[in-house]
Amino acid sequence: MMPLDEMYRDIILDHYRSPRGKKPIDAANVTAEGHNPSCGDDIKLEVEIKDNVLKDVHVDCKGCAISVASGSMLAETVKGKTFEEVSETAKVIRRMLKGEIDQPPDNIGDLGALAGVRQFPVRIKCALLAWVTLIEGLEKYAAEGREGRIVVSTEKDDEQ
Amino acid sequence: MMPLDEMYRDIILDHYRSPRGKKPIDAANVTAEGHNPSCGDDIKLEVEIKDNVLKDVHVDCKGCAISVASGSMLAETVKGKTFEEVSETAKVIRRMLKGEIDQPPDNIGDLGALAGVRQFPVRIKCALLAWVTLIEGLEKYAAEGREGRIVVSTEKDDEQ
Amino acid sequence: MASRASDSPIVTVPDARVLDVERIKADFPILSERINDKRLVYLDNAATSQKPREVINALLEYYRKMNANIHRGLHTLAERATSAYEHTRTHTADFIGGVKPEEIVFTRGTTESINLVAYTWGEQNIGEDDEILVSEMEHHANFVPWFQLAQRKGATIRKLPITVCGHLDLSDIDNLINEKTKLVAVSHMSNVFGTVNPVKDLAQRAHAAGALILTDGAQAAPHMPIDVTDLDVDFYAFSSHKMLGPTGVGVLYAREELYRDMPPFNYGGEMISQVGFDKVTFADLPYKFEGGTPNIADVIAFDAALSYLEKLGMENVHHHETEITRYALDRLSEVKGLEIQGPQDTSERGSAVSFTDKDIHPHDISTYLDYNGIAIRAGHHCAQPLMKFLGKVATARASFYIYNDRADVDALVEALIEMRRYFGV
Amino acid sequence: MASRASDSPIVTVPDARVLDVERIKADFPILSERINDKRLVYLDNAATSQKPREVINALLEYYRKMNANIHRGLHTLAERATSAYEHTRTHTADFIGGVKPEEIVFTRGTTESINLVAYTWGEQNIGEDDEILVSEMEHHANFVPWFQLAQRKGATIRKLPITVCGHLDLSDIDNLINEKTKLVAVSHMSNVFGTVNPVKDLAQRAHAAGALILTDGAQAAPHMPIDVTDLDVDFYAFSSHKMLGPTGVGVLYAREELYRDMPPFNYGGEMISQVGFDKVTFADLPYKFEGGTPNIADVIAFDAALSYLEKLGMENVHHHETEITRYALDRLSEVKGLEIQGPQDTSERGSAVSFTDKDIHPHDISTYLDYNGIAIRAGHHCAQPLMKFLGKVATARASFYIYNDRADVDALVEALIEMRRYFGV
Ligand SMILES: Cc1ncc(COP(=O)(O)O)c(C=O)c1O
Ligand SMILES: Cc1ncc(COP(=O)(O)O)c(C=O)c1O
Repeated sequence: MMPLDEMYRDIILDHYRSPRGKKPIDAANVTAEGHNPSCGDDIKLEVEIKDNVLKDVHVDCKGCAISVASGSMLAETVKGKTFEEVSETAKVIRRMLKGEIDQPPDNIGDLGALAGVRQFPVRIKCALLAWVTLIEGLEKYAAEGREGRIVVSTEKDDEQ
Repeated sequence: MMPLDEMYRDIILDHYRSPRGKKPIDAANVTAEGHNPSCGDDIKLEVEIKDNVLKDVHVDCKGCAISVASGSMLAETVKGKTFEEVSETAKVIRRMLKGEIDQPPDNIGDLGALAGVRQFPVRIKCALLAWVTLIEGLEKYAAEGREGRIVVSTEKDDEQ
Repeated sequence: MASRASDSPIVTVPDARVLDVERIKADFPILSERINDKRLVYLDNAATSQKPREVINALLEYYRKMNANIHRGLHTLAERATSAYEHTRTHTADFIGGVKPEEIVFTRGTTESINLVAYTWGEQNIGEDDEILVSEMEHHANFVPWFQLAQRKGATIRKLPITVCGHLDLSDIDNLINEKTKLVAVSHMSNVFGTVNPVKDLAQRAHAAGALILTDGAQAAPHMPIDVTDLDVDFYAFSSHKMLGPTGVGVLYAREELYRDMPPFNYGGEMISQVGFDKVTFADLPYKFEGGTPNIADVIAFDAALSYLEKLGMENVHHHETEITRYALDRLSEVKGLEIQGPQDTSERGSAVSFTDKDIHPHDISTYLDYNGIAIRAGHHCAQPLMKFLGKVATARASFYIYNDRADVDALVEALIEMRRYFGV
Repeated sequence: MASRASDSPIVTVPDARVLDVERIKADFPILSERINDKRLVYLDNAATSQKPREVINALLEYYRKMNANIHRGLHTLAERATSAYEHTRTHTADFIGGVKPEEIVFTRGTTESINLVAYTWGEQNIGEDDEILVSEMEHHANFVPWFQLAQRKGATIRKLPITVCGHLDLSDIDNLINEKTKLVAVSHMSNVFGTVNPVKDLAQRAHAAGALILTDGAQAAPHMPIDVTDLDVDFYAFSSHKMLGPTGVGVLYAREELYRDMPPFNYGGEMISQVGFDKVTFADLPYKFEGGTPNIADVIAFDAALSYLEKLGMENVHHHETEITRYALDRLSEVKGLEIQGPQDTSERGSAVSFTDKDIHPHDISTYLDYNGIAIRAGHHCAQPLMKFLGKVATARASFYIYNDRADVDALVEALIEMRRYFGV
């Protein structure tokens, strides 16, 4: 496969064309907004978290195929997981994208399809945007330990 | 003569070692201070001017051989001259230093010795400092048309 | 790739207005680079231009033969460097219509030039209730400094709106420029739409209302003849790196009277007259605005960029770009799914062409094209207010310069068509 | 002149601390220039240093292989340029003691670095009745910004005096740093006396009084190992062009917490997060302080300068300069009529040696020496308060670097002796 095809796998393009998690949710208690200043990608995540478990997620991403697909896969993956499990997944994805893990681990399912992005360093932050935003939102929620809507805005250009 | 000797002629070094116009004057009605910011040369001129004629001049210059010699020659030259005559001399010296006149004209006497400076472009402003300062002082005096002490400070880096 | 050209680029004989692009290409070493094993088709000129051998050699020459700190030195190297540096100042003054050398201040770029004006003239002249009129198509460099100044001062930013066709909307201009207006901030050429704005007309209106006008020439100066006196602008800012010159050099032109009244910007060496614990006085123009060791080497090499452009002739440069832009607009309009921004009439625009694909995000367009050796830009182009107006987060932008030809446009168009097949849309 | 050296400069084997100056000289193309038909003896290093082939080649390489605007681009060239640019940031952070990359901001030079602090931290933190303590030996770059800030704010500039031997006079330091003091501004090494100041001690005193300390490292960073964490300074500023790097690049180090609270400096592209007519938010560190297209090429080439110095080893550089300064002080003291400024003890000083001749003005010294191929500086060295203290309008200054050897000192001394004969004094 040529590198371009490794990034734009069918599975990525499928998530891009019909992103999951589009349905708004009512009982959200974490709202996190992420922004990628150098590209203009924008993401909005709404999460209902209860007893440390992510009950439901809504993802609204305006961005490129990679950021939208990554957000869509996030929506598919995190539901029903604990905060710790989600953090762990985020870490694994980051290490995979940075090339610190050779093979995508089995236990992240579709998300392994993001591995091809690592050959395009400037696009890594597109793949990470949803995850960075989610984790910041959850951490802030955990730190402030209260119910209610929380808005974080992450502007980290993590991979520069 | 090698260029260095053309700049540092005996006549220049003589003026440098024993500058003329050192005696303070009492009836000064123009005081002009000149400063060369890039080298630190400082000059103070006091002039007694009456009926458009420069009666007496006092020159106090802290600077290099060229600026001190130039100031000293100025003191020697301008006494008894009219404002117009002095302006004319200043113009001639400037043109000579800029190489617009080939030979130093006869009627400027010792001042012709400054011609060698033109081979050292960065030193031209040293040679001009006294003259620029004098002319600014006289012009301001003429423009404001009143008796009394006038202080101008010229910072022009004329030859840059 | 073009074959190695002889000495200098010239215009071909039959029609003096037509650039010999083949020869020009050969003057730019980077154009023989291969990207992903394809020939480099560089269409990101609005971001920065490539540099001809003459400019690169000027840098070499400087560091090999005259490197020294300027103005302060009395030795031979310092004298060489100072005179070359000041020569560029005079050359730049000539290039924009023959202004006085002391009206040219060297900065790091357009951004610093505009910030300089905001920090000096702006601090001194903008007060509460004053208005600054800023167009909706400005690059952030000509927006954020005014926004922040207004915030500090309690002044008001008014928006000079734009039309869907990419023009300034002048329908309400008589209200927008009024007795409260202190400054009109407008770009000479938009980096997104390519639109050339009616700066001369706006200058007249501003002056009639007692306001000044600052023109961001970052996109205009590289591409067409500039005469700031004819335009009658008060401030004009542009960047060396977008016009064949090195990075790290910008220009600010301002009328001498304005400079005289403005306080200095960066304080330090070179910009002072006398310094003591009791009192500090400042140097004359333009040194007052160039505190510290300037970017000596790059200013000196910028001279070679100006000479290169003059050899081609700015009229010819402009003519060439009009031609290539016309061709690009025509050919891009053949591509299914593409939406092209900005004026269609090449008499109203320069060579920055923004577009979007209804199915494919600009980032994906850029990555796909890059894989084919074609460098374009995708993003908000530092013009978020304009993007908001368009209702887009990003566009793709191809921008042309003297070394681009129809083959480059063809490569772009073919890749875009191929791309749609690739993404299956 | 030295013969053409092999690949890279290295230290000789027998004593690892001794630089192989012959080989180093051969790395600097300009040192084979002839000045007035004499070999160039370049002793104006405190003004700016010369550049080794590696640095010049890095510029070439950049313009030939990766020139593009950074951060914004998704194409291959932009990626190459961005990663090289950010690599230099990390390298610089390592060079000054291993700080965080985001604590490094690139500016045009020391002057801009200090002005940045004055315009941002200073505007926000200096108020009426506050005191800024500035030493009497500061370069104008570390004096005028504070003087002007104090004027704007109604704050007070206090003078940290100096002694006739060229040291800071710390006898009254407990009064001078007091509860009103907000900032201590002091150079790490004087560009006139060569004195290395007790920065670490002053940092402790400043912090104990609740003040910050800004250190001007323009003369120190090129010449000795720097560890800003060990020094415990809050701000540290220096210039690429004085340490083998290109012109147009400066560095500002500040502690991350300080950067976080400081407002931006130049507003424009790259330094924003979101921009609208209603609201503007800013990017993260360090981008918030690098508005506009930076001096990309020169920052990238600065990396090669750091590598060159590291290959030599900053300890060895320092050792070499101590040796050559010792030799210069000894030999200059033989010249009749010469008065040498600054500490005599080379453990307290660097390689900038100022002197005056009791009969011959510094300008004339400089012109005479230049005629013999020897480049020194004459003037107030942008340190007028110091000059006032000395009661002089100017001094002559010879300053040494890695490519200077005893033969250069000998040439200087012989010319100075000859000069006195020439002027008949
Ligand atoms: C001690 C000191 N501080 C500051 C500066 C200013 O540096 P720059 O001109 O590179 O901004 C210099 C050099 O001129 C210097 O020697
Ligand atoms: C219209 C316009 N203004 C200003 C700028 C900023 O120029 P620079 O980044 O060189 O400061 C640019 C380029 O990015 C531009 O296109």
